[in-house]
Amino acid sequence: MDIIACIKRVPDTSEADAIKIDGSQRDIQKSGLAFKINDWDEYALEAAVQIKEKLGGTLTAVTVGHQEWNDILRRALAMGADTSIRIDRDVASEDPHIVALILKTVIQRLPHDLVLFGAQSEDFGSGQLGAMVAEMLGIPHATLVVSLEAGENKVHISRELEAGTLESYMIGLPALLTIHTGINQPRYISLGGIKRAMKEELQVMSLNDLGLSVDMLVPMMKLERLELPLQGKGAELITGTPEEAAEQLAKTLKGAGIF
Amino acid sequence: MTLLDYKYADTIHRCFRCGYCKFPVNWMDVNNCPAYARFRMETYSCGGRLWLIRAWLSGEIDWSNHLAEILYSCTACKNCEVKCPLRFNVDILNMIIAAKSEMVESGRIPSSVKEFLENIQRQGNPYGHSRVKRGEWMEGTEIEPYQGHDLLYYVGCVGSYDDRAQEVARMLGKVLQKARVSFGVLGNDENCDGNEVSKLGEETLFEMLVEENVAQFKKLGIQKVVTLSPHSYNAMKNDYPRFNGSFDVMHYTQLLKSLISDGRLDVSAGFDAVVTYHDPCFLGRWNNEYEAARNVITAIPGIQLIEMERNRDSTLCCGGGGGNFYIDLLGGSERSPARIRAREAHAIGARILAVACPNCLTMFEDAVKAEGLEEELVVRDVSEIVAEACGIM
Amino acid sequence: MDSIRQALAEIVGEEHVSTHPEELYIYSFDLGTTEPHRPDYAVSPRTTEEVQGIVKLANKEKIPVVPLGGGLSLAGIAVPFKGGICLDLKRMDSIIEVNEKARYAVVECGVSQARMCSYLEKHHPSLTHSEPGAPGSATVGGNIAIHGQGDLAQPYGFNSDMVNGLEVVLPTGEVCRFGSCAIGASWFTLHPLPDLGLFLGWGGTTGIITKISLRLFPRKRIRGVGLFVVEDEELVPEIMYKLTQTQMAEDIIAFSQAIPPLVSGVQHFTINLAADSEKELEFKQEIIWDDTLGEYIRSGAGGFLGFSRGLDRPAVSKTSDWRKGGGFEYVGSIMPIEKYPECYRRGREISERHGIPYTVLGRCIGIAHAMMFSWTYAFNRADAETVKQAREALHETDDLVLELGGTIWKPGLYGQKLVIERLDPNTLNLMKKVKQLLDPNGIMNPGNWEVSQ
Amino acid sequence: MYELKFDENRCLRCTTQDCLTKCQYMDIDRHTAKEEILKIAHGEDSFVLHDCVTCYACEEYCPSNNHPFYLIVEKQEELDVPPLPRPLIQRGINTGIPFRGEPVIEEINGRVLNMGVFADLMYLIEGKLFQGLPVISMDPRKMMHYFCQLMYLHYARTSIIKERLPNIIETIAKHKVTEVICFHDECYGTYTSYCPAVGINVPFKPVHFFEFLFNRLNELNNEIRPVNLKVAYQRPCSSRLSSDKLHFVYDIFKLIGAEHVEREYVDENALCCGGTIQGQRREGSRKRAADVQRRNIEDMISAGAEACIFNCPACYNTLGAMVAQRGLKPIFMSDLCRLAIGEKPAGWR
Amino acid sequence: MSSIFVMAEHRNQALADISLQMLSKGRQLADQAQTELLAVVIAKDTTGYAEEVAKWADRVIAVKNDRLEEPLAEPYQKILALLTKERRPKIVLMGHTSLAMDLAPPLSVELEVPLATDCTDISVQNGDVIVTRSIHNGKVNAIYSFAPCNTVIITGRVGEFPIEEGNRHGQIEEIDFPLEEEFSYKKFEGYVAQEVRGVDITQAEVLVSVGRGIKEKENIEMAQQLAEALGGEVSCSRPVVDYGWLPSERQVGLSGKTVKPKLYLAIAVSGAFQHVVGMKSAKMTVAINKDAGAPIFKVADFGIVDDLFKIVPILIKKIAELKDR
Repeated sequence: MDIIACIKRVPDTSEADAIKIDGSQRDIQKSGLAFKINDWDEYALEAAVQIKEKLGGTLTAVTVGHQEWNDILRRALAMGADTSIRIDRDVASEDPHIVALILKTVIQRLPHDLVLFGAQSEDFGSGQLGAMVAEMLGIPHATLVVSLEAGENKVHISRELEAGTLESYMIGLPALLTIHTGINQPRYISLGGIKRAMKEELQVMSLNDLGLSVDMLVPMMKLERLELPLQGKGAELITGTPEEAAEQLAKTLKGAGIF
Repeated sequence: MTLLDYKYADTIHRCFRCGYCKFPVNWMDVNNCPAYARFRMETYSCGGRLWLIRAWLSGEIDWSNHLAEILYSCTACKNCEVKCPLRFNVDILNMIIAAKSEMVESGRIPSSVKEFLENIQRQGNPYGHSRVKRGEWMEGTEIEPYQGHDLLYYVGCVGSYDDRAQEVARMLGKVLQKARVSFGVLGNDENCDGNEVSKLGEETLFEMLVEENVAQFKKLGIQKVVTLSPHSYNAMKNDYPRFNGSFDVMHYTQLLKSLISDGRLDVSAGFDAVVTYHDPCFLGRWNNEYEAARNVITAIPGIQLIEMERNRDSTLCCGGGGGNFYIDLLGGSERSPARIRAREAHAIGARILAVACPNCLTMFEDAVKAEGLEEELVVRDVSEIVAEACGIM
Repeated sequence: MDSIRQALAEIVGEEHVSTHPEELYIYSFDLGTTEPHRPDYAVSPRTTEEVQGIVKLANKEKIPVVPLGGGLSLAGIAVPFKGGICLDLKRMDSIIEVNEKARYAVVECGVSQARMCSYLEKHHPSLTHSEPGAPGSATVGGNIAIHGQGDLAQPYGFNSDMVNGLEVVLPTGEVCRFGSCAIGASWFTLHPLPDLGLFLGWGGTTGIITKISLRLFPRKRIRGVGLFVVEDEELVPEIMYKLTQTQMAEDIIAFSQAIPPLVSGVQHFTINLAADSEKELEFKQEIIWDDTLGEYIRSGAGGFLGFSRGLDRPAVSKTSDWRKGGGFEYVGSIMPIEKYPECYRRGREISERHGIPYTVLGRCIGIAHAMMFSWTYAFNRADAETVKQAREALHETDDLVLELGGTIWKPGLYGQKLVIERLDPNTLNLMKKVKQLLDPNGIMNPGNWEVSQ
Repeated sequence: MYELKFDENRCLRCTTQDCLTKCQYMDIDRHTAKEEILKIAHGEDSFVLHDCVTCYACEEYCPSNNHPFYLIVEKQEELDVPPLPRPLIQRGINTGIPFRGEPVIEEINGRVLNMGVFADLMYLIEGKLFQGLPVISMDPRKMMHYFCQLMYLHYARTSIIKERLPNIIETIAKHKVTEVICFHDECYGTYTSYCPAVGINVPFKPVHFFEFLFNRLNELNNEIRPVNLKVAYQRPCSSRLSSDKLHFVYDIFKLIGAEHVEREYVDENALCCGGTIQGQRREGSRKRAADVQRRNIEDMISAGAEACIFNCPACYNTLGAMVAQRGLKPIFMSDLCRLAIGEKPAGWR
Repeated sequence: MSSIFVMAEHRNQALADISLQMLSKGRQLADQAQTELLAVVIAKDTTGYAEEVAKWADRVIAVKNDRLEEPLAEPYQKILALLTKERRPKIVLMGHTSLAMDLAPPLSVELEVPLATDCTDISVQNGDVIVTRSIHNGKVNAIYSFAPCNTVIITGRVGEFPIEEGNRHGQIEEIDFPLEEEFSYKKFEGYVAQEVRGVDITQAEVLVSVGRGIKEKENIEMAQQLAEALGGEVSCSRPVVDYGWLPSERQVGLSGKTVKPKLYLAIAVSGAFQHVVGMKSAKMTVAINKDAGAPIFKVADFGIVDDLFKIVPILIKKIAELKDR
């Protein structure tokens, strides 16, 4: 089985309690931010590796981004990908249509029984890229996949709906799935593994290599500006030593007749 | 990996499981292996671990999360090595760490360990807090960034990020200033010392951290280092030289001891308290330093130092070693080592449980609360005790 | 979800029952040569009530229950041959009472020998118990369940002779008490109530001993070991006899072993002396070394190797490293002391035949009433061939014990078979009745002492 | 066969008879002394053969280096007057038997430390003092291939020494060693005193352990901090074979600021640890040993010593616990040196 | 401006709340832009649904077909593509639901029109559509405009758009849609409801809810104790279920349960919107979290910025004390 996993690199903003917007108004200040592989994509990779371990075949990791994005490809290789391809173009904040077009063009050229995406990204979280690519490739897809059983020419999956229900499908291959968190436990990537991956070669392609040109990439959607959300009324903060704070809270709760 | 490729293939079967490894040297209590004391199943004793590792590598049992948790519940406190009567005892921990390494390489480790290591890969600290916040602990102090001072004051991850440990990091800074010690810190440029990383079996990550740190120290012309944490002390003293990073490293209790004996630090004000001292594994069993902290404490007029049954090389680990202050596989029970220890300190009538390690500090702070002993027993770092004795707080 | 596991968890708490392969693996082993058998559940109770609950459940469901102490018998007595519940009793480790004046201690079965020693040293420095040679993790309960002996065997006999009272959970779940404690009095004596000695030495096949009242003895201020050595094994019985005649020694052991060569081929005595004053010590030393053993020294037949103060903790587990293999097992026997020379010679032959460095030891029990003579065979856990050799040697030794007119101490399955074959039919018959009466469903440590087969 | 070089004429010419008159365990006048030593030389029985505690001292007392002690033990063997009971001798003989295979020969082409048979004392040779110094064997089961055998003097079994020693020397030589630093000075005495006395050739240069320590300390001079201890020195019997090196004891003490206390049983008058005495066949040996030990320790204490410094592991085993019990710190010389350069003495357990 | 489509979604014989939210928003936009609002209902039998959505819509297009038993992306895509081509709405609006995630992207590709997903605000300013999306864990808002085009597809975030009761009686136009294609390559096999073993958290008066920050399965015990002290139950956010620390039945949020307790005490819950939508109607919300910037503090009434391992044990004790008084 030939598998392709499309992955993305995102800033780790969970820690930054004050995100600043940069001069362009269209991006956040990256200084001091650490970058990582997109959470959902890590689950997708793990799923891909597990299928490969079970059924054999190849696993190719693909990403679209500049030089620095090599690090997530190295993680992918360390995790079990055989080859990795980076299309050298910064599309982080681009219209998903454009990214989808680029990815579709790459995937078309590769053998692919199964294409896996993360269900969404931690930064922009549009959650639409995978399904777009599927449509462009003309292959069936399912998003928000939370369980996955791969056979030779079909996959049995269930996807997550609202309110704790799932729906299950049998999908013929080739197919594209977007993977949700919790479907597996992504393995740890040791630094040793990454170092070994350093030795492996990364394929880098330009738009031209793909027969694409900038004027073919017309955005239909434009990011006007970023804004910091207005602070809502917010919580009334209880301060002091843990002792004092806890006591105060307990009193408040009692006051509210909770107990 | 199979048993054949395992570095200790010719040794690991030599454990007879006689059970000595569970005892403290002085025999006062049979449960001095923190993991065994917590779970009381043979699998969690040192011998149990060694047999399981062998069974795993020889294919008798498969990897499982439970197996991984059993290995990672080892806090590397060295009690087993000190107590084991057999000749291979010097390698016991290496055998366990080598097995952890195997799990790390295969990526199959408990989720909390995974998080711990990924956080260090990404942010240089186990909490995953941002690197650019590492220096925040020193806000509002006059502690200087290192530049050509006599001493580098290396704070470590816990001291840099844990609120309670931050207080101690600041307090030690004040004490050193009071003694007119010429020292500086690295602030945001400080990086994880790697001690726990190596004990968790992530050898390559450890090497990277050490190489970075050694390079940085050399670049800044650092020769003498004083560490807040015995864990940092252990790595820098015993492991860094392998990466030609031979620095003159001391733990802060050793520095305070000489500052007091040289009369550079005046603790004569003193104060009255009944104190017991908990030996941190990485100062005691790992580096044979049992007296420095005691000398410091007893130098303070008014303080009565009383000993717990298990002291010095018989100390019971707080349960925070081997990354467990974060991955916390020993927590959540009245049999958690830290809580056992808190009760022990309370039982002998101590009012202050003195620690010399930020990991022990955070473990015991929580334990004392969990035991509801806040009224009778407070956890204080030796530096705080000294600070009070010389009127800083 | 396994309903029995559920039920067990409700009795002892989720954390103290396991069906993980890891626990089942570890609890399937004895440290000797016995083949492992996996239990279905590993359970570690804290109280008599919990033990009771587990046994009732097991008896209802007809699941085997295998009580486990330190797991150091080495004879495979706590291997779950028929699966079921492995009951790790080491959490039952309270020292309930020590009576200074009446010299006894009431303890839970899982109290380790090490804890017992250190506790008495700290809280009752004038008292001691008879500490076995096993590693300190051996338990008090396990030791009396197999008729163990300790370092006071010479003056006071078997540890199981030092029992002042027992609490036992019967295989059917009732909790019984024996001795003065049974009538609500203190735990100070086992006699003179009608004797129901149905548990000591049964290796946990008739019930689970949960509490023990153990006799304590005076602990003198100075304790030490003197070493005496003779070439001629024929001298050992008479020397032992003479030593016991003085009634001045606490523990008398004769041993010989191939490794290190230093001690090979000669017979060593370790003689423990205790005294409350230098005067008393010198007096005893004079009586023993000069008056009793002086003749051997002067004739050149025996040599005094000095007296050192303090008792070294036994570290028998070192034996396990002789073949760098983490294993040894021994046959223990109870023998008349005059058999020492033959035990030594025949044992040495067996060892040499199987290519194992010989190790033999005879500990005097009582005033030369008997000795516990043991033949130890080290093996390499990682080398099946050496394990096989050891196992064969052990079986030959079991045969030897009976041939020499001794009895096997805590025999494994092979030894039990030999003993049962030779048992007086009426005795065997009574044992059957007792076993059936107490354990109608045969759930207690099955495989061991199966007299009813 | 190796012959002891004993020259009767030297005894005849001797005016002092120090060998026996100085003996601390026998009270002998000059006249008797000459008689008895000549009897012994002629292979006749003598009470000396029966009463000798084998303390080596006469080897040092003899003004003409005529090896009275070697003579005594050779005759004890010849006339079958074993000083010890048979089983002790048997044990002793067993001790020297190497077990578990042949030695592993690695060419060293330089100096090497020989630990003799003291496998369990490896912890004593850690730290700066011993950095980079190769050890000829550390395998407890093979070290007997490096055991100097001289111990058998106590057992009156020079025949065994002569039988085994040449092979031992050969084994050591196979390592292509130039200098052999002898951890135990019995070893040193073997090569510098016994071998010449019986004509065994030694193809390497033995170095006395204390000489080595002294030189190392000088190299590390700037790290030395005075230990400020009042010390007594327990001189072992074997050091009687290398009196010329005794001064290193005091040189070291001086160098590291240890004060050697004024006492009676010192240098020539040093007392035996009693280890061998207590096991001897002779009536009352146990008490005799106890008495020697008591006097020895009393002397250290009344001289105000805080620590008893050991050279010989056997002395340490016999006396260590006893001096500790009397409040003196038992400590090996090498550990004292480690203390002086700011290391933690491994022996302080 | 041309019309606005709202796709009305239904599950288990009921219109989804989100659809009513979208209808309300659609209505508002249509009124502003003086254009008509068309509600599209697709079902095997649209009766009931159609009448209901008609309260908001000017017109209801009720698409019926026996093969439309379940709401599946493929047939929906065919139908919506057809209708859109035919009626050229300016906006096709739907809720950002699991169905929309399957459906909207391919639809936008097929129609070659822009797609803005998971929007928190939508407005029309002189004919141009402007949307706001919440990015970087709700820490930043992104404002988008669209290149000139006939139609934009927008999916709206659950819970961001209040339901305003509709008062219209839009006319219902029924289409019996002939569905030729077989979607053989993708076979629907049915629904799997997660079995509820333990408690039903939706019934709990008090919920102590734990997030990723609880760090270890063992620590759940502490939350349990707190819940017991307050006479409540323990619930959690998604990661806790992902790690297998608690069963999914205890999960609060978009893909979990929606709860309305008297007290919702969130411990180490960051407060991602997927979680918040499940608990925002709690009467009282308290948050304990180390990260002062955690979004949960925006929705909470009271907050403590500190380590839960420091606070919770004390809190349990204090509550016990106050109880006794």
